[in-house]
Amino acid sequence: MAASPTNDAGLRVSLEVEIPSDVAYIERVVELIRHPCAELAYNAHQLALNVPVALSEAISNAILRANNEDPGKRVFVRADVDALRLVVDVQDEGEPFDIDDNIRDATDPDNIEREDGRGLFLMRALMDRVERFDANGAPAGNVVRLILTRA
Amino acid sequence: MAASPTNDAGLRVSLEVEIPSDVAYIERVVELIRHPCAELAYNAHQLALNVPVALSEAISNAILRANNEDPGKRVFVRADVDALRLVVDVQDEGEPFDIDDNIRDATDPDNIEREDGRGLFLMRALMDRVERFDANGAPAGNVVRLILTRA
Amino acid sequence: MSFTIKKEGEIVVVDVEGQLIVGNRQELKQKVLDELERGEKKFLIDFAQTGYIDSSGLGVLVSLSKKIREQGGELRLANLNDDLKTLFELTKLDTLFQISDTRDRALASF
Amino acid sequence: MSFTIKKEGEIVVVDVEGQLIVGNRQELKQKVLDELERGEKKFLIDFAQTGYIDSSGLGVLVSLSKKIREQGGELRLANLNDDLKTLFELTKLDTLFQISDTRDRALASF
Ligand SMILES: Nc1ncnc2c1ncn2[C@@H]1O[C@H](COP(=O)(O)OP(=O)(O)O)[C@@H](O)[C@H]1O
Ligand SMILES: Nc1ncnc2c1ncn2[C@@H]1O[C@H](COP(=O)(O)OP(=O)(O)O)[C@@H](O)[C@H]1O
Repeated sequence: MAASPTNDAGLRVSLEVEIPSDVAYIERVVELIRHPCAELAYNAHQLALNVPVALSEAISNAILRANNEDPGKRVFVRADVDALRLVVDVQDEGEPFDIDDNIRDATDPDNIEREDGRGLFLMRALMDRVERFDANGAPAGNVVRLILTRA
Repeated sequence: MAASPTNDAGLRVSLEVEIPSDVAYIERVVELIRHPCAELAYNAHQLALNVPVALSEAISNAILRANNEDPGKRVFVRADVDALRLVVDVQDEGEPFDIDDNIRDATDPDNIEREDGRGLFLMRALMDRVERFDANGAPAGNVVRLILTRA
Repeated sequence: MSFTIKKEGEIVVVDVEGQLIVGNRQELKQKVLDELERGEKKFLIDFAQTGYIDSSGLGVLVSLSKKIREQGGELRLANLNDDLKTLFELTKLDTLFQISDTRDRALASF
Repeated sequence: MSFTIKKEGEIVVVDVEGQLIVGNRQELKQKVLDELERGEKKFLIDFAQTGYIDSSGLGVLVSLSKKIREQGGELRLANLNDDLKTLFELTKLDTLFQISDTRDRALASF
């Protein structure tokens, strides 16, 4: 169902998804968050590129880098979507990491043939802002926040 | 994208939607809540009948019966969905009403040609449980809770 | 959501595309009443392309059926899928309406 | 999500249906490496039916391209939609791969 733009202004959606540390869940979490963005008439490129790719990167880092696929650890994804912007928090149960220490230019000739290391680069390229802070409250962990203004 | 049943067990989705008291929003709220149920592989009849109809009834009562379409009043819809069940709370800003006082048999010959009065009847027929309680905290209002076990 | 009206011989056929719910039922009501006022007597509503119907959608069908009968006309329904059939059975509205499985059968039944 | 492999003449053509992401990239890698081991040299990956690709999907393409080159073979890509093109441009991977607009053009380019 297409969103009717005249009614967007009043609609505000919050979504929380909790998953085990298993990459098999990523695609569905992406779908769950993309859907309200589609209802709110986010632009086709944001729906097909920015949102799914950046989200998939943040969730897979939480599962693989922070939680080390530990089946006892979980990933919490919270999204707030309205007609202005999408804010997604991806929370893991891992050790703190320094996001500013991880600014690698994936397009540098030295890096271009690397298999890994494009995750944060893509999040930064595809979102308006990418931040990291400590989860407040149990369980401890990182929160990676992605912010995208609706286009 | 179809849900993969092997992975359902770990997935838990909470959704909150806030809308103005305008029936034009109902269809989109229904869609927003139906989508995670579809991701969690709820059965086709629940997705096409039970969920949308019961939800649409509860939201339209909140808008029309409780909030009287007052543009200053809002409706809050919270849904928790997992592989076991869907719980939806529809909260209005209206005066308390007695849900047990509103048990009209819509199929009674005296009622069958009435234009209205099938809302609560359908919610009860299509959900496993329908409850009403006072919203706790501001704003005051009714919460109508719908519970459906996944089939 | 939209309602498409066309004439098949002397029968007014309405296709309900999408939902029939509180947000759009007045539009359906008005369209059918306009035809009734123009002197039309035979009405078929086809639900082949319908999603879900809520209680106020059902209410509009009930009240249209009454108004049409009062003018000596007839309202018939066609193409309810399994879920819509269940809805009509739950509310016993399947006893109030004449419902056909296909549009052709409904058209032939007048 | 699935990967379909077929031969067109002496070219191994892989269709990526759905996403190419961390959850399934190993499957693509293994399928292509199996063909490489069997002695195949010319590979075309067709993205006409692809949704999105994440960094680990891109990583697999980079590493496959290296492995194929090491065996004296060639990997080409076809049918990137606008959003996938943007993804390759952002990462400058459009400079690393030979990319054709259509499958036929890609097949003819070997
Ligand atoms: N949620 C996280 N928890 C711990 N470390 C992280 C997290 N996200 C990213 N990192 C660190 O930042 C590095 C760079 O991440 P990224 O750019 O996504 O590339 P990749 O994951 O392919 O190495 C990771 O290798 C890891 O050391
Ligand atoms: N959220 C609500 N706030 C106040 N009254 C309500 C609410 N929901 C239901 N009611 C009361 O219950 C009655 C029956 O509701 P329902 O069965 O949905 O039929 P209808 O809305 O068509 O009258 C309503 O007319 C109204 O008086």
